[in-house]
Amino acid sequence: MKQATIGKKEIGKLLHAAASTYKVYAPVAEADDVRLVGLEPDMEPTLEYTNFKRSAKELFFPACELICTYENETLTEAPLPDEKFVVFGVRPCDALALALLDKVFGEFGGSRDPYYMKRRENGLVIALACLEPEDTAFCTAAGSGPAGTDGADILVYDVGKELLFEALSEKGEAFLSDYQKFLGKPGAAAKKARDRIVEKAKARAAELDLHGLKQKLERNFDSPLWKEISEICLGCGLCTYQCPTCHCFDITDEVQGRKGRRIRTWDSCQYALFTHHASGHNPRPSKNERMRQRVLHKFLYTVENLGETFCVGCGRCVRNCPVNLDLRETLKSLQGLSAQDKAKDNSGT
Amino acid sequence: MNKNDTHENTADWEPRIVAFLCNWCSYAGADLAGIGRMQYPPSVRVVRVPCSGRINPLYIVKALQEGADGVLVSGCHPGDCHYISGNLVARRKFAMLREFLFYVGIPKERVQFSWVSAAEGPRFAALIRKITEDVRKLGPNTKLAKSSA
Amino acid sequence: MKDMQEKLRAAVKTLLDKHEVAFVIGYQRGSVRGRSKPCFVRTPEQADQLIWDQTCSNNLTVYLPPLFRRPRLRPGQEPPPLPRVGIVVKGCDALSVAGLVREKQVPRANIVAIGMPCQGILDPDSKQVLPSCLDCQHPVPEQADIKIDGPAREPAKDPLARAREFEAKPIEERWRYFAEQIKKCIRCYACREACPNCYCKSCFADSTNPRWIGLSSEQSDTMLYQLGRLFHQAGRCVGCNACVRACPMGVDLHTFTTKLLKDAKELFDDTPGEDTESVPLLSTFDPHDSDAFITDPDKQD
Amino acid sequence: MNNPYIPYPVVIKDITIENDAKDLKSFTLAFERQEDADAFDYMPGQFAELSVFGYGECPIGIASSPTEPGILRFTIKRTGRLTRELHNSEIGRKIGVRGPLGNTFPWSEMEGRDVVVVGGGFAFTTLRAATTYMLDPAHRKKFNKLTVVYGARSPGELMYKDLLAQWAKSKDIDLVVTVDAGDADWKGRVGFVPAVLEQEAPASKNAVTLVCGPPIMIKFTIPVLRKLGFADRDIFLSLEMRMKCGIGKCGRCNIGRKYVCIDGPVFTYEELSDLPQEF
Repeated sequence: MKQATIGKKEIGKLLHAAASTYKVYAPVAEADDVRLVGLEPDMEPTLEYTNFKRSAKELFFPACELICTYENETLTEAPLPDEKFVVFGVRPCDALALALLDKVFGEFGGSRDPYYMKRRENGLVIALACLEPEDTAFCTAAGSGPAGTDGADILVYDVGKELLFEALSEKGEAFLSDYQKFLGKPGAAAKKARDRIVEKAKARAAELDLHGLKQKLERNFDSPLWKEISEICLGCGLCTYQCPTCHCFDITDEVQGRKGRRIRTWDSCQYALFTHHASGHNPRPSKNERMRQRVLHKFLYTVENLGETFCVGCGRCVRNCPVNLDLRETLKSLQGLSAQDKAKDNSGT
Repeated sequence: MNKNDTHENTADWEPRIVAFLCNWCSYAGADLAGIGRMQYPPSVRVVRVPCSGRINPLYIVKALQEGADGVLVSGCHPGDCHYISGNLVARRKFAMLREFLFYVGIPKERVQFSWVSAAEGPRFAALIRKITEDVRKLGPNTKLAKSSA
Repeated sequence: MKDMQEKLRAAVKTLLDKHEVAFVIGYQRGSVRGRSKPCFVRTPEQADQLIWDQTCSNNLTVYLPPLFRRPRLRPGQEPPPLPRVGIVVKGCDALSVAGLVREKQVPRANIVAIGMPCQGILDPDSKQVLPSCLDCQHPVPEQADIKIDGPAREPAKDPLARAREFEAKPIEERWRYFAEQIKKCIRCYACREACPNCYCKSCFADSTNPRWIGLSSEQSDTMLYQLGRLFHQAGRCVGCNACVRACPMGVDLHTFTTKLLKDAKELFDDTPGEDTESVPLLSTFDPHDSDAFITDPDKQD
Repeated sequence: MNNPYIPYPVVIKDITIENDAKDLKSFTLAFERQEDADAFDYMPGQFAELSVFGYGECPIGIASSPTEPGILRFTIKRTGRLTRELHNSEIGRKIGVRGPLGNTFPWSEMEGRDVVVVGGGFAFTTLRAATTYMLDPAHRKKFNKLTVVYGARSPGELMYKDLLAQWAKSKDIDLVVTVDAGDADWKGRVGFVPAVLEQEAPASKNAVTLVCGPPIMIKFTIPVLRKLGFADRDIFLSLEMRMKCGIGKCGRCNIGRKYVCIDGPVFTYEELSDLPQEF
C-alpha cells in the first residue's frame, strides 16, 4: 500500500492495535506539554501540537546507552537493543535529522555505530507534516520544509477530517498493508488536500539565505565576529541537548564495589571539559572557540565530510536559548562576512 | 525503587548507617565505646574526618545515593572543636541541609547530627542505638538510592 | 515604560560619553516573540538599541564575575586594570550584585548599577507575569547607583508563602513533586550557567575525580545534581530565579530556592543581597546558633 | 557485526619503568584470545584505546612494532586518573584494548627514501615502533638511510635505554641521542633537539621525516626542517587530542573537518597548515 487514509478520531485505534506488536511512541498530552511517550493502553494520542520539546533523536540515540558491564575485570557485552518500535508524529525536521544521523553513525570513518543502526533497523518512523511551523523554525531554509520526506518511513498529511498516510519506504508500505483494516483508500478530496499541503510547503519562502555560507565559513575561522557573537553566550549546553542532529557523546565508567558498567552519554561541545586534555591543555579554551565549533561543525565540517548541513531548522535552540542567542541571526551575520578578502593565514608555526 | 523491594527485604533487612565522625572527639568516643565493650548495633560504618566542618553536604547525599539507609554526622561539642570553630560553622550548614532534605521529602530521622566527646563512649553507643532504631522504623532508603544499587 | 526606556538610554549615553564605564550590559529587543536579549553597549550610539520592558528577563549580573577574575600572572607581571562596567539591573538583579560583592567576586566600585523598577517578567507564551515574579519582594532596586523612575509591582506580602505552603504538604507528596521536577530535567546545566552565583571555576557536577554525579539518565544522579547545586546556594541565593527562567524543560526550581531564602531568614535572620559587608551565612557562625536539630540520645523524644 | 566499542581482553605481562622520575612506564600486553590477537592487525603510527575497568578509556600510541611477535606494548605517562591507576597496576591485571585506531606513518611513501626520525621526550613511543619496524631485517631494505634524533630533558628521562644502546651499535641506523642538560655521568650530546638536528643536517633529498614531541619542540623543529630543505608534505607529525570513541563518531577530536582519530593521528605539516590552528 502506498497511500491510505484514516479518520482522525481513529488514529488512536490504529496505534493501540500496533502497540500489541510494537512499542509505540506517540504524542500524548501531559500536564503542561504534549510529549512523545511510550503509548500505554489508557493513553489517547493527540494531534494538537506544533513540535515536541525533546526531539525523536533520543529514541534512536538515547541520552544513556549501556555498552558493557564488568565484574572483577571480566567484561560482559550489553545486548544490542532488539525492541521493534514505531514512532508516530515526529515532524519532518526531526525525521530529516535521523537521515543525517544515519550518515555519521553509518559508514563515516569506516565503522558503524551498532546501537544507533540497530535502532534504526528496529524502528519505523511515521512523520506528520506541519501545517504551520513554529515561528522560530527555519526548516525551509535548512532543507526539510514542513512536508519534507527524508528520514521517515511514512509521512502523514492532515487533510481535514482524515489523515492521509503515504509510505516512503518498503518498511512503511508493509506497515500500511499490515494495518489495512484500519485504513481506507484515499478519496479525491483527500489527495487534493495532500497536494495542496505539499505545494504550500514547496512555495514557502526560505526563512533565511544559507547559500554560499560554506565559502564564508571556510574563510572566516579567525573572524572577530565569533567573539562578538558569543559574548552573551552563557556556555550552557542547552542548544546541543535539544538539537535533533547533535550527536557528540562521552564514554565513561561507573563503578559500585567490584561491579561496574561502561556507558555512553550525551555530551556537548559547549562544555569546557569536552576537549580538555589530561595535560591541562585545551584547544577550545573559551566559549568563542566552542561556539565556533558548534556552528562550523553543523554548517561547514559536515558539509565537507558528509555533504550535508547538520541543521534541520527545527528552531529549538532559537526558542529555548536562555539569552535568545538566535542561530538564525548568527547565520545572518556570518553571511554578512566576506568570502574573499581574508587571505588564509598559512604562516602557522 | 519499587515498593516490593522494601517488603521483600524487610525480614532480613538491617539498616546501614554511615557515620561521619570527627577525628578528635566523636571518633575517639566511638573508640571508647569499643574499648569499653559497650553494646551497639553493628549497623554503622564509620568514616573518620578531620572535623565536622570538613563534611561537604554532598558526602551526606552521596552516602544516601550509594545505599546508606541513614547518615549520622557527629563532631565535638560546641566550644570543644580542635580547630576552634569548625563545628560551629558546620552546625549552620547542617541545620539548613536537614531542613532542605526534609523539604524535598527525606525524613529527618535519616540524616541526624550530634555531638559526642572523646569521653562519651556510652553516649556514642546510645546514639547508634537510637539512629538505628529510627531508621529501622522508616525502612530501607529508596528515595535517593541509585536504582542500580 | 517607553519613558523609562528613554531615560535609560540617556543615562547610558551619558555614562559612555563621559567614559565613566567601559561598557554597559543591558537588554536589546529579542528575535523571538516575547523575548529580549542581553547586549553589551560600547558606544553612545549603541545605547539606542537598549530596551526596557517586561521581557527583560535575564539576570545580567551573570556576566560580571568573569570580568573581574584575576588572570594567572607571570612573575613581575602587573595585573591588568579592572574595567568599570555599567549594568542594567532589576530589583532582584541588584540583590545579585550585592551578593557578588559580599562574596568578593565583584568590586563594588567598578560597577555602575542602573536600576529599573520592575513590574514583573512576562512569560513569553502566556504573557502572564511569571509565577516566580509574583513572590518578589524587591521590585525596586534600591541599591542602584542610577535610579530610573517608573512603575513597579507591589512587593509580595509574603515572599516566602510558597515555601510555607509546600512545607505544609505531607512528606510523600513533597517527594513526589520533587521527583516529578527531576524527571523533567535533561541536565543541560542551563540553570547553573544562568545563575550569577554559579561562578565556581570548576563545578562539582563536572568533577571526574571524584565523580560526584554519574552521567547516565539515572534519576538519583539528577537529584544529586539539583540538590547539590541548590544547596550550594544556601545562604547565597537571592531569589532572582534566573535559573527558573533559563530552564527549557520547565523544572520548578522556584519552590526549592524559596525554601533556601526562608531558612536563611527564619533560622539565621539573613537575607542574601541585602548588604555587601557581611560574611556569607554559611561561611561564618554565631556561638548562639540553635542546637535544636541536634540528636541527643540521652533525651527521650 | 563486531561492536567497535567493545575492547579485547588483555593481560599485563610486563611492566618496565622507563625514566628516573618513574612517571613513564611501558606495559606489555598479551591478548587472552588468539583470534583477538589476529584481529589486532596494526602498523606503527596507530593508537589504541586502553581500557581500565572502572576508570574508562584513554587513547595511547602503540609503542611496539608488529615485527615484535607476541608483544603489544604501550608507554604511558602518569597524568590523570586512568593512567595513575595503570601505573599502580601489577603484572597479571586484566585490562582492555580497543583498536588499532587511526592511520599509520606513511609506509608506502617512505619506501625507497631516506627516513629522518625526530623525537622529543615521552612522545618517542610511536617513533620507537616505527624505528623498530624499519630495522627489522625483513623491512630494512625497503628504506634508505635511517637517521634517528632523539632527545630528552635529562639522561634520566631517556626511555628505552637498552634499545638505544642496541641501536647505537647498529650500522643500519644513525642514532643521535641528546639531552637538554646532562649530568656528571652523561658522556653524550647536550643540546635541544632542533639545534642538534640542525648540526646533524640530514639530507632532505628524497627523504621523509617523522616528528613527534612536545609542542615547543615541534615549534622550533619545523623551521629547521624547512631550512634543511624538507617539503611540508614530507614532514609527518603525530597529533594528540582528547578522544572518546576513536572511530569518528563522538565529535571531540576534530581540527576543522579532520578527525584526529580517523584522519590522523599522523598528518603532514602541509595538511596541518591547511587546517584551523585549533589544537
